[in-house]
Amino acid sequence: MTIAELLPVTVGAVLVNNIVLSRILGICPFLGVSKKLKTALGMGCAVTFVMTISSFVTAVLYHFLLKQPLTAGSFKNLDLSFARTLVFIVVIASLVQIVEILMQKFSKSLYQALGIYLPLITTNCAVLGAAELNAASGRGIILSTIYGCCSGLGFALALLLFASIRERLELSRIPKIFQGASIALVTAGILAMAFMGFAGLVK
Amino acid sequence: MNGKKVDLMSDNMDKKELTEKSETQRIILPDPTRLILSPSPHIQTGPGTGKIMLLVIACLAPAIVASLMFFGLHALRVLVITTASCAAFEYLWNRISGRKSTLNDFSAILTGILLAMNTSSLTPAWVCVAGAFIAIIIAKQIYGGLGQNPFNPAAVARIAMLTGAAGAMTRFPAPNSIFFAPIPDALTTATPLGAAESFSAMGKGVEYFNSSAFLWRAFIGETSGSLGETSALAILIGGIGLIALRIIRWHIPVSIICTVAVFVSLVNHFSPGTTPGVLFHLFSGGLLLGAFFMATDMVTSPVTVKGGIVFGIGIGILVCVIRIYGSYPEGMSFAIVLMNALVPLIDKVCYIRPFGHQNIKSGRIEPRRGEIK
Amino acid sequence: MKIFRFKGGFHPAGHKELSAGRMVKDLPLLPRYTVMLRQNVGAPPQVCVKKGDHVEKGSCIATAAGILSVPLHSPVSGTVGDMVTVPGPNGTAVEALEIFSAPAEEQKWDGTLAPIDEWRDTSAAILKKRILDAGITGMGGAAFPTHVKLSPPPEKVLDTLILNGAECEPFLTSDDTLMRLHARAVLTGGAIAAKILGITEIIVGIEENKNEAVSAMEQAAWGIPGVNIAVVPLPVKYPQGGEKQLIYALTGRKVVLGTLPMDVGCAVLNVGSCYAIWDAVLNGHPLVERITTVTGTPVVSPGNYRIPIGASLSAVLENAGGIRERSNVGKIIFGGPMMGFAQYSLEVPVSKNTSGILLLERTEAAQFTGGPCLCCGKCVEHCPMQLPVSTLSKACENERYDLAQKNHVLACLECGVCSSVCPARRPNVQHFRKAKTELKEIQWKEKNKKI
Amino acid sequence: MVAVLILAELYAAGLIIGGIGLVLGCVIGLVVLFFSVKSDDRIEKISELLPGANCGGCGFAGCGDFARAIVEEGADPASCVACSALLASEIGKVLGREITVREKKVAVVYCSGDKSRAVACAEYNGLSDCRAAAAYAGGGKGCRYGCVGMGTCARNCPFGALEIRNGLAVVHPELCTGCGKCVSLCPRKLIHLVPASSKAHIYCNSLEKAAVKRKVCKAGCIGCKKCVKAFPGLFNATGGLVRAVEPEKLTREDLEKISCPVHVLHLVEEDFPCENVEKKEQKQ
Repeated sequence: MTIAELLPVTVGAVLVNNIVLSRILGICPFLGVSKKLKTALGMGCAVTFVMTISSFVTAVLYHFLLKQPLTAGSFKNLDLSFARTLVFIVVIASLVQIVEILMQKFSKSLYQALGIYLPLITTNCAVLGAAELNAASGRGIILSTIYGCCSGLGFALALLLFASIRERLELSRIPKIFQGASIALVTAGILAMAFMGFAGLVK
Repeated sequence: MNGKKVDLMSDNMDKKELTEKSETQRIILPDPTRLILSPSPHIQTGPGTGKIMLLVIACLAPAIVASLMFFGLHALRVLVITTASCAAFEYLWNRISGRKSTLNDFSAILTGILLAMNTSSLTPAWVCVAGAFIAIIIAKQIYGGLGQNPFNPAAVARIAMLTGAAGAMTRFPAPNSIFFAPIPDALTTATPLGAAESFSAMGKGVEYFNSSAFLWRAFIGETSGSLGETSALAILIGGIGLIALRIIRWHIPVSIICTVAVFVSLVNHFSPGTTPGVLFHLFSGGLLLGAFFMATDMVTSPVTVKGGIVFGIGIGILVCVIRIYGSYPEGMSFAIVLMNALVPLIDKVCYIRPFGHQNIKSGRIEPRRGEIK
Repeated sequence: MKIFRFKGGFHPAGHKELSAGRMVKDLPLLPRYTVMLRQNVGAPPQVCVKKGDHVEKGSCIATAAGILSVPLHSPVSGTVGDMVTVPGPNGTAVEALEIFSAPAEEQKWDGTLAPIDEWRDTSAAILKKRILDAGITGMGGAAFPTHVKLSPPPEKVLDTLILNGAECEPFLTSDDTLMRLHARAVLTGGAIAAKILGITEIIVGIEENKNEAVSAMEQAAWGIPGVNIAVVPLPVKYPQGGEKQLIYALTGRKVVLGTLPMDVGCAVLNVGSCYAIWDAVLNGHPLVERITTVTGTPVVSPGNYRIPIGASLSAVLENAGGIRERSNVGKIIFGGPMMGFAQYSLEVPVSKNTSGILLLERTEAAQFTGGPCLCCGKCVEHCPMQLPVSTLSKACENERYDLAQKNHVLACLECGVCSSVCPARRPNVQHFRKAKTELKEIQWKEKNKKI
Repeated sequence: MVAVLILAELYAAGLIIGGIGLVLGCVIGLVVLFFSVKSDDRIEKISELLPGANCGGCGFAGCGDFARAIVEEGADPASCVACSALLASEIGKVLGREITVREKKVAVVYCSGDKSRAVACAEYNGLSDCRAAAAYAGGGKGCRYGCVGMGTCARNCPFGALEIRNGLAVVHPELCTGCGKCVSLCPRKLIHLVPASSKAHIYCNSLEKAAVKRKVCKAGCIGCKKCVKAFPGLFNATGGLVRAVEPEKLTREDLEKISCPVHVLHLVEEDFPCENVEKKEQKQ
């Protein structure tokens, strides 16, 4: 676990190929929750929490249960990695269900503020995307968890930036046809273009 | 004037008034129906929006002259096409959206000139027009016009042209040789930054770029590169003019330049040979033009002084990271747009404390200190 | 003496030479005066005279109604007319009592208020009663009854009285002329007020550009025993004369949002009010006249006039020589150009807190076009209360009063600096004034809903 | 033999994936046991029924808040001004109790002094907002009681029923739900809630005497009391102004009988010439 291995994963996940702005994943919560900074922060933390644990659990399941479940006996070459997406979805859904119950118990206001977007994390392609990328790139469990956590932080960073810009856009006189989602998409586009500047940062 | 005829002969006028007065003086009273009724204040100081933009264009004049000097007619062609299309798009948008024309605040013309300054003189016409469209319509007008756009229009258009039409944007002509000998053949096509990047990649030394001959040439501006970027001298004259006229505050350009200087000297200290010296980085590429004219664009830079310094440091770091480690040779526009995205957060974090703020927060009343006499 | 420099504020062109340095001219006797009833903060007084009664100069025509109210006095000897509605200085039509003046030779003071020569031995209660009977209010801008200001609640211990001679508004020189000509009277009035408050420290704050006034006040300060008076020249900056800024500049104490000067142990009196106190106590004259600057480029002979309260604007302008031939008057302002009220008719009567009558050309007068905010930060840099002005301005424009309250809009002084320096010519002060009234109304509704 | 192997693999795959699902299901069951929070589902049902315009006419912060108040604090659903009778009965069904519905109310602006008829006493250069302008000499309008016409009511009407036409606020009765937001907003208190069926009003609010009124507005009620003499029950005169007490009883024929000299008393439809054009053809 040398710095040379760690750096490309962390900087790569947060800045260079940011899960939202470079890989264009998880756009619907990105547009939906970024009206207010507080809810954006709440959503960012929730997604980072879910991504970290789901990357860990999915990496463990993938390496021990799906790759070669039984090393001995007649089913030695049984390879279940084809079913990884199904398993990942089940894992993420149950994790989100647990987070929802905990959040309803402990921070009711955040639960109401996030509203429909909290259960929507299950179908959030950023979370599933991180799990899939981990499995496809064949990283170790610890590296996958770090990648999951960093891409979660990347999502939270992009959401934070975007929410603060949208809060300022609310005070400006945008023409009627561009108000709401359309101005958000244009802003996200320009932000993504700016993030392309980091291309090639990680060799 | 509905003046009333009144004889004014009263004794208590002092001597100076009497000599002025003729024997009967027709008293004129103001016409009450043509008075302006408005709440206070009733006086205004300082230049208006239009005048400020004109002053900034005036401060850009040295850079424009330098670019015309070094790149001749091509530079003029790009300048005219970009500025004209920027003004045309703004006029069209106002006509379509039914608002009254906002051309008289000269912001479209300023954006056009700045955009032209960022492109090379061989840029084809369609790229200039597309850049103008992105700068005026997408980066400014759909956000509601001047003052509402979160990103600097010229920087956004520059990035779009750089990522969109990369081929057209990276062909740089050799400058007309006025002060120095024609530049060596190895440097003709690429900008000094691009050349330095390829030299360090191939392992050849970068000492040539630190030699005083090259530094003088870069300072005067006789190197290949975009229109306004090459001549550091012209931009410095314009920049100091802007600060003297109190249109921009000095904090943003100075913090950018200091951060770049610190970062580059650190990199040279730890891993020498990867990149040329501090002066090279300051004089080449779009750093000075970006620091004085684009980063200090009032609309997209933080409001407070503290925020300006943080904004400058952020740009400085991002420019060096992209230039030294990233694949793009010139990172100034990316750094500006990225930090523009952070400006609302910076304004929220380093906002100034109201008068006696700590007392409001802690609820205690200021103790009676401060002696008399 | 240490001076604390407050951040923000700006330096508009003074234009004081137009009306400074001359003698005070008395307004000749006018045929008709309209005395406005509501001339002070708090309840308007009750009229106590009928139509046709004969009144002397200074006799009471309306008695105080409630604690926060002051009586009104007739400016001239004459007969009382009927109640008329007259356009008031702050834009709304107000009730006023008409008084037709008797011929010049019959003018004499009504002697009900006997002069008190030994004011040092008389008790504070009698002096405060005299100030109430004389109808004295603050003459700077907010007409707050002075007798209420001089009776703070017992638990608030005061240790400094500040006389406000800063007069930082451009064009105005009425306080400057008052201090130049009547320095001793002003300081005696201040000493009387200090005696009522029971303190011995007086500081007089005067801006440096009025050096004649500073030297006159310093000489007069030696002749007043019993109090030590410090005359402090202050740096010339608008709004140096604001209460909060003046207290901070002279004593370093900060009067923050929600607190009053008495909370930090200070009381601030306008120089004009001190002169009125002296006039009421030693001469027994109630407040019926005041020195007002009539100035502006269009005025033929600008200067300081001693104007009876109730004289109409058209009469004052006639005696100031009317306006020049080719001048195109854009605004007539009661008070200074930064915080004054623009008028729309010539029948407006002069009131107790009209410190100036200013005429501006149409080109000089400010026109706010409300262009888009450039976030240039000039307003934030110049705001004396250090408020985030650009965010506030945009929040109020979109009627987001919750956001405005979170950014301390209630701490705004309405000094007008942010609108003056704004390159986009945005009416920031008008936005904040509206936001403050809306927020006070919301707080008032919440209070009533709870009760 | 190969078929058996494939079948075995399928069974193994099904078992493993099924096992993962089962384990996670138990974990969720445990979490629900310890941390669950009870919530009332009637609130959601009612908030769907409410119009959702958050106009605040019911006195609560919004429809969600109003729904919670109906269930928990027993607020009266009929106080929601924007919902119709059938909606109130449905909410009653959800709650299980009967709801009485009040008669529908509509707003009306008692002023007819637009820019062509009212005299401006000065050129106003300040905030284009009624409440700010009214506090400052009525935004340059001569009449102290008249509509300032800067559109604060029109901007804040949640149903878009108010329109500023040539400097005068005009209410579209069919769009107005009577939520009363504009009534509290107008600084000159010109907007009143009247029964929806009212057909004519006296469009003036100034208590000044006729001479003063005519100087500042050509369309003010001059207090000639013709209408009071014709129908003493329906009108009452206060100062220089007459007010229709029961506007719903007035009909077109009554108006023609009175024929108000200043045309201040006129039908509601006359404010919308384009809509009642076809009615005019029928009359000819």
